[in-house]
Parts: sequence; structure tokens; C-alpha cells
Amino acid sequence: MSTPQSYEAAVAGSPDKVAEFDHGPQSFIQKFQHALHVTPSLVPLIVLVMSIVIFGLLLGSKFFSPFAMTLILQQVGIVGIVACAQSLVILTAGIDLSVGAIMVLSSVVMGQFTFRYGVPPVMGVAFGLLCGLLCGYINGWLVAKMKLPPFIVTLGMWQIVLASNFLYSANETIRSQEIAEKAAFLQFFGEKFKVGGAVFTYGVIFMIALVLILAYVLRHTAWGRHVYAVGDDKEAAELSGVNTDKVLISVYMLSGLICAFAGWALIGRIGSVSPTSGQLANIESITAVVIGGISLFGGRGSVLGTFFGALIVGVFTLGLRLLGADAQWTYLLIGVLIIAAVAVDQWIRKVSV
Amino acid sequence: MSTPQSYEAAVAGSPDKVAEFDHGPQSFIQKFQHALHVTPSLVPLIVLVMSIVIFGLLLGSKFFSPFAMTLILQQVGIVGIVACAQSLVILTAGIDLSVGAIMVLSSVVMGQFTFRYGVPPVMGVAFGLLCGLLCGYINGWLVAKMKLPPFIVTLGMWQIVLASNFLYSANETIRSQEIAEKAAFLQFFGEKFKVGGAVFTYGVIFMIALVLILAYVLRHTAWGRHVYAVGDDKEAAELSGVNTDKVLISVYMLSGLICAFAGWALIGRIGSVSPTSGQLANIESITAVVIGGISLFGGRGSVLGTFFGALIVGVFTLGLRLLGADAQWTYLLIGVLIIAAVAVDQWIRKVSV
Amino acid sequence: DEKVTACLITKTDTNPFFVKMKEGATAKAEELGMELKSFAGKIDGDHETQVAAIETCIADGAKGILLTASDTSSIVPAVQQARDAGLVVIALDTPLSPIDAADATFATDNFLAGELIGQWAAASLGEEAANAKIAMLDLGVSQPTVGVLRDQGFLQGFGIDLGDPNKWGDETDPRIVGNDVTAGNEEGGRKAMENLLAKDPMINVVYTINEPAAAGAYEALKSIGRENDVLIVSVDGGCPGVQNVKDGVIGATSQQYPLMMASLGVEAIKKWADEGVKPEPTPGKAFFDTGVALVTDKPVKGVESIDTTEGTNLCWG
Amino acid sequence: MEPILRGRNLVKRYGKVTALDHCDFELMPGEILAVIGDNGAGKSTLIKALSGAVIPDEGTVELDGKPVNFHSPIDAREAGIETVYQTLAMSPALSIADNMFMGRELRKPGWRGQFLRQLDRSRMEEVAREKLNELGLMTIQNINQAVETLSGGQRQGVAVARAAAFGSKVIILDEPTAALGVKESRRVLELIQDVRSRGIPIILISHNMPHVFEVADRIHVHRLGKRLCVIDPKQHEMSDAVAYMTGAKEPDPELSAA
Amino acid sequence: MEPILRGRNLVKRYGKVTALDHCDFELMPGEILAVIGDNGAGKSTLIKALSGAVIPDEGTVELDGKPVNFHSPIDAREAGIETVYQTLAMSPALSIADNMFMGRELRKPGWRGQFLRQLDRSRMEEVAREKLNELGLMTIQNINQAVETLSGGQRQGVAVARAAAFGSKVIILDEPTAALGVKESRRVLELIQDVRSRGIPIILISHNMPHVFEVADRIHVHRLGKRLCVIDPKQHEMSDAVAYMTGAKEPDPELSAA
Ligand SMILES: Nc1ncnc2c1ncn2[C@@H]1O[C@H](COP(=O)(O)OP(=O)(O)OP(=O)(O)O)[C@@H](O)[C@H]1O
Ligand SMILES: Nc1ncnc2c1ncn2[C@@H]1O[C@H](COP(=O)(O)OP(=O)(O)OP(=O)(O)O)[C@@H](O)[C@H]1O
Ligand SMILES: O[C@@H]1[C@H](O)[C@H](O)CO[C@H]1O
Ligand SMILES: [Mg+2]
Ligand SMILES: [Mg+2]
Repeated sequence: MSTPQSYEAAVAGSPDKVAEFDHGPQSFIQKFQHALHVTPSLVPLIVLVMSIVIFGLLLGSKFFSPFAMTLILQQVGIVGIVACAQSLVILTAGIDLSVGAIMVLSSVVMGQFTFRYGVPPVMGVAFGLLCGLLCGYINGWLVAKMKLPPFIVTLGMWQIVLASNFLYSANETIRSQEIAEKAAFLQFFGEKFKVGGAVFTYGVIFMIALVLILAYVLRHTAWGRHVYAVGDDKEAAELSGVNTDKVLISVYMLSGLICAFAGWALIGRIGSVSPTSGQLANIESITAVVIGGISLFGGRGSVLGTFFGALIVGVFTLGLRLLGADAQWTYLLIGVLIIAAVAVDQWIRKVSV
Repeated sequence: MSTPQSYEAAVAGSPDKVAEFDHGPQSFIQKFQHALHVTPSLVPLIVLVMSIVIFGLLLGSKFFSPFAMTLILQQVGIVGIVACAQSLVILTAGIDLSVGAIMVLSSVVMGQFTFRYGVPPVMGVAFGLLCGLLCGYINGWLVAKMKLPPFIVTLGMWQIVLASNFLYSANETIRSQEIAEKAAFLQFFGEKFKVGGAVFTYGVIFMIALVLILAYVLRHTAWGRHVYAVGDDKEAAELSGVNTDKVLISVYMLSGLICAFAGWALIGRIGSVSPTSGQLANIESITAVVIGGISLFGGRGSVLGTFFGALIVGVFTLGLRLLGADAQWTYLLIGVLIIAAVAVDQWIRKVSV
Repeated sequence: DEKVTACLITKTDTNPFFVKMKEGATAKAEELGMELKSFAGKIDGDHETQVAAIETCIADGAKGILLTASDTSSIVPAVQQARDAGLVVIALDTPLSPIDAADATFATDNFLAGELIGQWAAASLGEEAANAKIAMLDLGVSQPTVGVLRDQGFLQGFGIDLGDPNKWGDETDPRIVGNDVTAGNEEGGRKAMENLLAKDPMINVVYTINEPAAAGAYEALKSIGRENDVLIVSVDGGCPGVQNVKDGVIGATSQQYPLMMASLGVEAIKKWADEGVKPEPTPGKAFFDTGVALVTDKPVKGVESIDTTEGTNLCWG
Repeated sequence: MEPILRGRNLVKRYGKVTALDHCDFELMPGEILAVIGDNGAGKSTLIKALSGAVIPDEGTVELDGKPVNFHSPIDAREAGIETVYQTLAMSPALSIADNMFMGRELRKPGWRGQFLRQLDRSRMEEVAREKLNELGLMTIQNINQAVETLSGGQRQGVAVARAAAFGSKVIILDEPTAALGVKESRRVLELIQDVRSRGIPIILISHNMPHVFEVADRIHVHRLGKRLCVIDPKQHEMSDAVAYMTGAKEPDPELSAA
Repeated sequence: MEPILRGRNLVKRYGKVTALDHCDFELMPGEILAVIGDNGAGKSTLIKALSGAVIPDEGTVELDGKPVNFHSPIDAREAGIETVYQTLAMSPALSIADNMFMGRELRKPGWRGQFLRQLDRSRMEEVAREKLNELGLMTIQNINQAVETLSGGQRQGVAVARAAAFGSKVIILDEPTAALGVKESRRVLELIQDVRSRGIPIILISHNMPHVFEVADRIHVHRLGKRLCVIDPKQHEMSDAVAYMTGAKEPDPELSAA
């Protein structure tokens, strides 16, 4: 064994400190930008609070009341649940275009198993959840094992699942009255309770619980860290010991399962089982995720942000409607909001910490 | 100046040949896979020919006739044109969700300028084309200069343009008979001529010409090479001297312009100007692009492939309908087709040349 | 001065039919010094947005809701919630199921609308009706109820045996060449017509869900030079549609009266707010029938109709 | 003495390219084995085949004399083989601690760990800081910093520290100093010697001949997808090694048999 | 003699990091100037500021004594400055010829070029092959091969050949041999000397001291975002250079003024 080359020895005695540069004076804007950078869900939270305040000032107690506030929660309930599923998938740098279709098919399965085959409602629900899980598994398998792009897989599955839904249900709606009479369990998530003027449904409680659980799991468990790692750099995660296939399949399965729960909550919300529901769930869930600050490139953002994102859309929709704005103007403004949200996000990302 | 380190001199006399490995015997499959690898539009072409042959065998002259064949061309005309625009954007690793909305708004502008403001039809068309160009410019500017993800930009623009379309048109349809009487130029692309049993419209001719021109431009001009380079690796393209912002903006503008032409062709096809058309143009154009073998990650594929992709969908749709399958089964099969097409593509990509 | 607020909730705000409805409601509300808020789904069948709209109206303190439901039975719990909150809910155009889930219904009888054009088509063909080749251009794969009612009404009127009257496409009569979906617009109408023509180029009767689909079908027929020997029938009676009847594009169409539905509805809400009185249905029917009239310039024996001049006067009145 | 890690007759093809061409490999206990060769000779592919990142088309891998079948890097890690790949394999948006414990996270003791599966963040951070300090490798202010905010050299350091901290059987380093400056390279070399002194054998791929000759016990010369020969740096000149690996000179037949 | 390329007082900040901290720079006509420094010292940022890839927050760049304002690498290229970036900057799916002519494609003569804007493929391929052969750098069988199918060394070769072929004023190479083997590195060094012999000055960033001392006429030592000193390799030892750049030793004040 030879010794180090002579010139290399000159390293000895070099300072051990990491290079530190003169930061220069930092403006308030820069500090603020930095705070936003480290807590990604802060931006949607600020936007949410500001929009509530502004609409509250414009509309008074009509808007700024426990009733209206909890109404928004109810209105974003389904989209909020689906957006949780969408968040998981987008965190892995994927996208799930089939969420709406899976939701509807699952709700149809719950209804048809109960009414067509006469299984007990609890079992009907179980089969519906299983159906969502299975659809998610197929998505996950195609993405992880066949290495197909998620956009394509779920684009295809969207059409397949939706067509299956129409074929299987024979386009039949199961009426609310009938369900209430014979299988009220299917409507479980629609049940309400009041706290003062505030009205909550179990569906809303479920959504909030789901958000909190997912936030915990993503932040505080190994699986959660792996979801971020896979979205961040799949190959790197693989090489550093994450079973990426398993993570991906589990994410898509969980997404499918959550969509099935959304389907159950949907029965609670609309009362009936209707195969034509949920056609906009894709776009609306992606919108909530994006406004909530999760990066479409994966690995960055939080499910809390998604929740705030869904609420922002809900607040804008209700607020603008109460102000008397026309529906098309609302859509136009939501379009502007989407672009603006991401522009703000991009500005924050610019900061190197 | 010192001399090379002694040990490095040992390099002298080393063989100059690039390492070549023993290839081992190559199976027919491998050779075929290789051929497909170097000519990406070959796969959709083969699928197209095969599906025509199969439906021809199953359905006989009902399907395999000049009339049916040219009917398919007419049916895919609009989607084919829009898919050309979509191809350009996807080649730059983007996606354009606003194509359908731009198409409809442009056609509405053509109609309204002619009928509401009484400008000559030629000018009406010109304003419509300008409208498409402008929408494309906004998309391109947001993507290139603001560095926002194309998915978000065009998701937002989709809603904005569509809402503008409904607000501006006041949902009024301009009837075919009225247009034929007072502004036949708007229906120019709908005019047809016969060659034996085959029926062509100028819209179809335009689509084919557009495909050929784009194929030429992408392959044989510097701009075309730059489009691929930007999609392949934007930063690399930038550093090696491509004005990527200019390329991106020009691509989105061209996409907008092509969509406006699609709007004009749409008037020709449906006779009237109807603000509710084109709602499926996004999904259908992306489907054609994907089946045509263009990579959603950009930089790979050809516009000829897209053309074949659009035709494959057309052949399947008409073929299945003639076989008596109902609309739902057709959707289901197209879903399967999308996934299968990309799976095949992935298999081909595996080959390292 | 608290203005009385009324809500109008339609399936979409892009279909000209609903645009008219909104016009009628807005005009009437202005006349009566009321405030009108209008809501709509994004696409036909967008049921969730309608539920949210009902909730919004309750929150807004509206006195009543005019509703064309996208999903007639699913909407019932939301409607009940509004009624419990003291609002009067009036179904327009599309009856709820059950029909008495709403306080009142101002609607066209869609089955009857279909039946009229079916009878007209059969009578126009006379003997030849036995050999007719019929194309059925329906709305969408999800088979919404209006679509089913018109489709089945047409077939019944034409004299074809129905299968399950709650769905289309299960009939066995060989005269039906096929069903295809149009999304209720020109583009879909043309493509569906082309598909069915490829199946059988000798089609001579075309049922269409609405007039935009009919216009699209006409373009398809025109492109193969058969526009003059095919009967196209449709439903709606919108002004462009009646014009198309006049121009010979459509043979006959069943006219309905959305503007009337809307203005009657607004009046009823005003009455409810002022006097607490709910509207009564047409005697002998479960709903207030705003009527349907067959518009054609080629009247046939045994089927009552009005001509296009009258149709134009009434169009969507 | 038995080799601790051995590859026999390994073959890996990528389409038309045969990256490994019936290649043999042996690592002895406690040694630093350098692997040298031209660009594209197949060095990275070889170590990927040994560490489960690539599944060879033919051939077998043996650990401690027993055949093993690694289906993924996870299997190899569980068997005690840690690898620093040429591309580093870090998740840029995650913290240093997250990256160090990726795939082997520590859970809280008690019910919170068992039922809530809660991570023991403070413990992981503590261990990570300890490992980095222990190796005297670097002065990182904040263990919760995202890896993307580190300089190339710091990143390389974290990767090497991770391998050194967890590798119990074998540590594999693929060009760990390629992008590093003079000072940073020296630190990594010191670390390598430090690890070896703990008795853990190391495979080092490098193009830097002086470094290779400084630390290696044996040198595996790789050429055209296979092992050309194994040489002893004490008995050979750098110029010999270079001549062999570039094909300028043929090695003695007895060397190739070694 | 006037410097051909000069930077004065250049500043570039990335958020909290000041990558260039009032840095000066001078390149003399016909020389090979090496730039050395620790990882993260700001070398790459410096050459990006000189070549238009980064727009400095403060300071000016002068070419031939005249201030220039490069807004993008295209501007710099048009002024005759060619750069091989550390990340190589190639489009993987495009061919070698496409990559070599990226952004300066040749069009067919006559109407086909003028009106149809048709590329002159055969001419571009011919020139590309000629350039690669002329530089004796490599044996590439097919000039239409996609760059992604080349080995790392071959890619580096194409990038260097491109710069050498088109650089008329200045050629900048950022760690051109970092990933290269012994043989491949030597070829690049030969190429650098070949280019200089054509009278074109070169800026070479490298961590390899022997290589730097072998080819450089002057050495710019970069530390903490600025030029610490400029030394003459004939009058200094490698160990001095290393000691300066790592901060182990302070350079003489007169060196810093140089
Ligand atoms: N994933 C892959 N797909 C196709 N070819 C590959 C792949 N990985 C490696 N190769 C090819 O296999 C051969 C060996 O590559 P490898 O990376 O093992 O070389 P190496 O000796 O590590 O080179 P270097 O010193 O440049 O890192 C090369 O020709 C390379 O192009
Ligand atoms: N795009 C960027 N965003 C944020 N920080 C950056 C960026 N580019 C460089 N830096 C930071 O600027 C400093 C100087 O980086 P630079 O790449 O110029 O160093 P270098 O001297 O080239 O190092 P090396 O020898 O490792 O290539 C580093 O701290 C780096 O992290
Ligand atoms: O119910 C409506 C109307 O009756 C009109 O025909 C528009 O389309 C349907 O959805
Ligand atoms: Mg390697
Ligand atoms: Mg650098």
C-alpha cells in the first residue's frame, strides 16, 4: 500500500467549517417566503382564511354563520374524501383519473349487492369496499409491475370502470326511499347531528378523520416516508431499500379503498344509488390537490393542504353564488384560482433554504 | 508545465476499438422489436392495418368499402386535427387540456363575428383563428415564462375558455341553413367530393395535409428538432443553445391555431355553430396521441403515429358498432386498447439499440 | 325592503332550453320585484352540483326553488330538506320520482311528446310504416329518464312493442336499425347517424332526442344525398328547431314551453311567499301540464298539430 | 480462506449489449478490493448484480459460501451488504435523517410504535448525528435539512456514512470520489480505511489510480464485461494496472487464473 | 496584453447562498486557464455567469475589452464562447449529429433551404463525422445513433468535440474528465492541448491536480465564491495550490492582487 500523493497532504490544516456566506440583510418578504417554503400547507390555509374573511365581510351573517360554514364542509365532503385518495397517488408522482369511476362503481356495487342479490347491507358495503380495493389493485399493478405511466393506466381504467358501471347497473337508480326503508346502513354517512347552528354529517366527520389519519400516517410512519421517497425519486428509493412496487401498489389500493368509502358517503349525501354520479370527481379532486399545494411531480406537499384546497373551492363556490355570480363566472374564477395558486407555489419554491 | 503522470503513459498502445460484445444469436422477435424501436409509428400502423383486416373479415363489404373507409376518415377528422395540436404539445413533455375549449370558442367567434357584428365571413374566420392563436399564446406564456406545469395551466385555461365561450355565445346556436345561406365560407371544410365510392371532405384533406406538413416540419426543420430537444430534456436544450421559451410559446400558439382550424372544420362537419360541441376533444385527442405511440414524457414519437392512433379509434368505434356492440362496450374496449397500446410501447422501449 | 328570493336550478346552463327557462324566470322575477338566483350542473347528469345548489338556496333564505332535476329520485332527500326548511319546491320540465316529492310540477309530458312524433311518423309513412327502417338517436349511455320517456313514447306512438319501458334498446322489432348516443348535440347527432347509416344505408325514419341532434343527423344524411327521403322527428320546439321544421330539416317536433314553466313557477313562489298558498296541479293529472304541441307543416290525419308559423309565435314561450 | 462474497459466471445483457460476460468475482474477508476498468467495462453492472439492484441473466452469487438469490437491494441489505451507488440514491426532498434510515426506520418503543407504528424521530436524528460525527466526516448544522440543500460533496458524505453505519458484512462503493474535490476525497479515503479497520470488507470502484493503489489490498481488473485479472498493488506498478485495463498489455496467464 | 474574457465584481445569490461573492476573473488570449476549488466553491456558477447560463445579480462581463450582456447561452455562443457544462447538456433521444448542430443547424442550399427551411442532413452528418475523426477522439460507428445509446465517456467526447468544433473565441470545460477512465481522460487532455494549439483559449475546471498542472498555463484558485489568487504552475507546487484552495494556507498578498 502506497501513501497519499504528496500534494494531497497539503489538505491537512484546512478549516473544518462548512462554507458560510454572507447572507446580507433579509427583507420581511424573504422571511415570509422562507416560512411558507418550510410549511407547504400554510399557503392554502392563508388563502382559505382570507377568502372566508372577505366573503364574510361582503355577505355578513348569511355566510359567516355556523350553518353556512358547516354547509361548506358538507358540500366538499365527497370531493374532500376523493381528493385524499388523489393526494396519495399524486405524492407518488402519479395521477388517478379513475377515482370518480371507482367511487361510483363501488356505490353501485353496495346498492346492487344489497338489493339485487339481497345480501345484508353491511355485507353489501363490504363488497363495495372490496370492489374499490380491487380496482385500485389493478391500477397499482399496472403502474408498479408493468411500469406503465399512471396517466394512461388510469385513463384506460376510467373508461373501463365507468362502462362497467353502466353495464352492471343497467343505468338503474336505487331510490332513496327504498334504501331508507330496507337498508338504511347504506345511508349511514348521511346522518346528521347538530351542535348549535352547526350541522355535521357522519360523512363530514369521516372526511376530517381521514385527513387527520392520513396526515399522521404520511408524517409519522415508515410507510408514509416511503410514499414521499417514491414520489421524490423512484429509482433512488428503490436503491436505498424501499420496496417501491409494494409502496405503489399499496398506494393505489388505498386510493381505491378511499374512493369506495367516498362512494358510500355519496349514498349518504344524495340518498340514492345513482350510476351517473361523480363524473366530475376527477377534475375536482385534482383541482383541490393542486390548489392545496401538492406538487404534480410528486414527493412534495401535504394532505392537510389538499383539505384546505377543497375548502377553498367550496368557499369560493358558495360565496360567489350567494353574491349572485352566475355559474359560468364561478367556473371562470376557479380556473383563474388554479393558475394563481400554482404561480404562488412556484414563487415559494424558488427559495433555496 | 509538467508531463503526464507516469502510469498514465501506459495507455499508449491500447486498442482503439469501441468495446464490442458478443451479441449471441438474435431471435426473430428481437429483430422485430428492434425494427419497431427505430420506427415508432410502425406499431400503430400495424395495429391499424390488422384491425381493418379483422373487421373487414368479420363484416365484409359493409365495412371494407370505400364508403365506410372514407366515413371513418370523416368521423376522425376533427379529433385528428386536434390530436395534431395535442401531439406538438406532448412532444415538448407538456399536455394541453384546453384544446377542446379553444376549438369551440374559436368556432363561436367565427360565427358570432360574422352574424352578430356582420363582418365578412372571411374576416370572421380570421378573427376565430386569431382567437385560437391568442389562447395558445396565453398557455405558452404561462408555461414558458412563468414556468408553471402545463397540466395546471391548461386545466385552468380549459375552465376559463369554456366559461368564456358560454358567456360570450349566450349559448346560442347558429343554424346550418342560416350559415349556408349567408356565410357559406364558414362551412368550407364540410364540402365534399367523390372519387368512386369514396367521399372526401375538404376537412379530411386538410387533416391529411396537416399531418404531412407537421411530419415534414418536425423531421426536417431546425424548429422541429428543437421541439424534440425541448421535450427530451429542457435544460439540456437550453444550455446547448435552443431558445426554449420561444420554442414552447410557438408550440402552444401553433397548437391554439390548429385548434381554431379544428373549430372551423367543426362548423363544416356539423353545419352549425354550437357552443356545446367538443366537450370530449381533450380525452379523445390524448387517447389518439397515446395510442399513436407518442411518449407522455416528451421527445419521442411522431405525428404520423397520432394520425394512425386516431384512425385506430375510429375503426374500432365504427367496427364495433357495426358488429352490434353498444356504446358502453365500445368505451370499455377503447379503455383496454389504451392500456394495451402503451404496454406494447413499453415493451418496445425496453430494447437498447 | 327584503326582496323575495327565488332559486332556479337547471340541469345545465349551456343547453338553449335551459337558457330560455332562465330568461323567462328572470323576466318574471323582475316584473314581480323578486330576486332570482340561478344554478346549474356542469354537465347533464351532474347531480351533486344540484344538491349543493339546493343547500345554498336554503342558506340564502330563498322562499322557493324551481328545479329541473338531473336525477329525479336521488334529488328527493335534498328537496325534502328544503321543504322542511319552509321553501316551496317546484319541479319544472322533469317530474321527480315520486312526483309528489315536489310541492308542484310544471312540466311537459315527455312520454306524450315522444308519442306524438311517433304517431305522426307512422301516419306520414302510411302503409310503408310496416317496412320502415328506424334510427334511434338517444342522449347518452347513462340513459337519463327524459331520454327514455321520449324514446319509448316515440316507439309506442309508432306502433312498436316496448320491452322494459324504463330502458331503451331492448326492443326486438326488426324495423329498428339501432340505437346510438348523441350527447344531445350536433356533433354527436352526425356521428351517430353515420354509424347507423353504415349499418343500414336504407334508414328512412330518424328519431332524435332533441333538435341539435336532429340537425347533426341531417348533415350526415345530406352528405350522402338522402336528406330529402328520410323523416326526422324530434322534441323541444325551440325557435331554431321550429325554423328547421320550416326549412324541411325536421319533419315534426314536439314543442314544449319552458318559458311558461319558469314564469308560472316564479309566480307560484311569489304567491307562496305572500299568501302561503301552493299551486294546484292540472285536474286529473299529478302535475300542472304546461302542454305539448306537435309542430309540423305536413299535418296528418288523427294527430293534432300546429304549423310552423304558430310554432314560431309560441316557440319556447 | 473462503471468500465472503463471490460471483460465479455472471451474465447480464441489455438488449444488444452484454454488460457482464461470464464474469467471476471474489471478495475476501476484511480486505479492500478495488475494481478498475475503462468506462463501460461493466463495473457498475457487476456490483449491481452483487447487491440485488440487477438480477443477472446467468450465474450465481454466494455470501459466506452459501448461494443467495437477491431479488432487490432490500434483500442484499438484509444480508448485511450496503451499497453506495454511482448515482447516490437519495430522496432530495427528504431530510438527512430520513434518508439515512430509509427502509429501516426505527419505531417508538411501546404501544405507540407497535400499534400506531409511530416513528421514533428523535432517536433516528440522534443516531444519524452520532454516525456523522463519529465518522468525523462533516459538519452538518441541521440533521433535518433536506438532502437537496446539501452540496455534492456533502451528499456523497451522507451516502458513505449511511453505508458505513449499517453495513455489517460488506460495503460497496461505486466511484465515491468522482465528483469530489481534493479535500473531500481525502475524507472519504480516510473513512474507507476506518471501516476496514472495523473488520468490514469493502469493494471500491474508482478511476483514480493513486487512490486505488493507496488503499486497496487487491485490485480486480475488469475489461469487456469480465474479470481480466486480479493484481496485488504491492507487487505491481500503476502503469501495469492501466496497461491491463485498457488492453495495452496482456496480463500473465497465472494472474488471470488467480 | 488585454484579457480576452473578463468578469468584474460578479455576484450571484441563490436564496440564502451566495455562490459568487464579488468575484473577478480574467482569461488571456491563447492560454489554458484552470479553475480549481473545493466542492461548492462556486466554480460552475462562475462559468455559467460567463457563458450566459446564469445572469449575475451584480457585476459585468467583458469580451475583448467590450462589456457584453449575455441573456442566455445562445448569446454567448453567438459571440464565439462554447461551453461544456458539468451536466453535459445533450438531448438523449436525438442523434449525435442533431446534438452537435443543436441551435445552429445547416439548411439545404437553394429554395429547399430558403423556403422549405429544410435541414441539410447529409452535410451535417458529414461535418459531424469529420469533426469527431479530425479530433481523433473516438470510433463511433453510426453518427445517427441516439446519444442515449453512448457510454458516459463517449458522450463526454461528443460534448467536447462540439465545443472544440464551434468555439471560435473561448472554450469552457467544466470537469470534463470527472466520470472518465484513465484512457478516456488522456484523450480529452490531448484534445485540450490540440485546441489551444489552434490559438483558442480554454477555461478548464477540474479537481484532478496532476491534470491541471500538466496542461494549465495559469491557475485561478476559487474559494468561498471568489478568486483567492492566480498561480503559475511552473512556479508553484501542487501542494501549494491544494493548501490555498482548501484554506490550509493563505496565499501571498501579491498573488491575490495578480
Ligand atoms: N440500464 C441499462 N440499459 C442499457 N444498457 C446499459 C444499462 N446499464 C448499463 N448499460 C450498458 O452496459 C455497459 C456497462 O455499463 P456499466 O455502467 O456497468 O459500466 P461501468 O464499468 O460502470 O462504466 P463507468 O466507469 O462509466 O461507470 C455499458 O455499455 C452501458 O451502456
Ligand atoms: N440552482 C441552484 N440553486 C440553489 N443553489 C445553487 C444552485 N446552483 C448552485 N447552488 C449553490 O451555489 C454554491 C456554488 O455551487 P457551484 O455549483 O458553483 O459549485 P462548484 O464550485 O461548481 O462545486 P463542484 O466542484 O461540486 O461542482 C453551492 O453551495 C450550491 O449549492
Ligand atoms: O329535460 C331537458 C329538456 O326537456 C330539453 O329537451 C333539454 O334536454 C333535456 O335534458
Ligand atoms: Mg459505473
Ligand atoms: Mg461545479
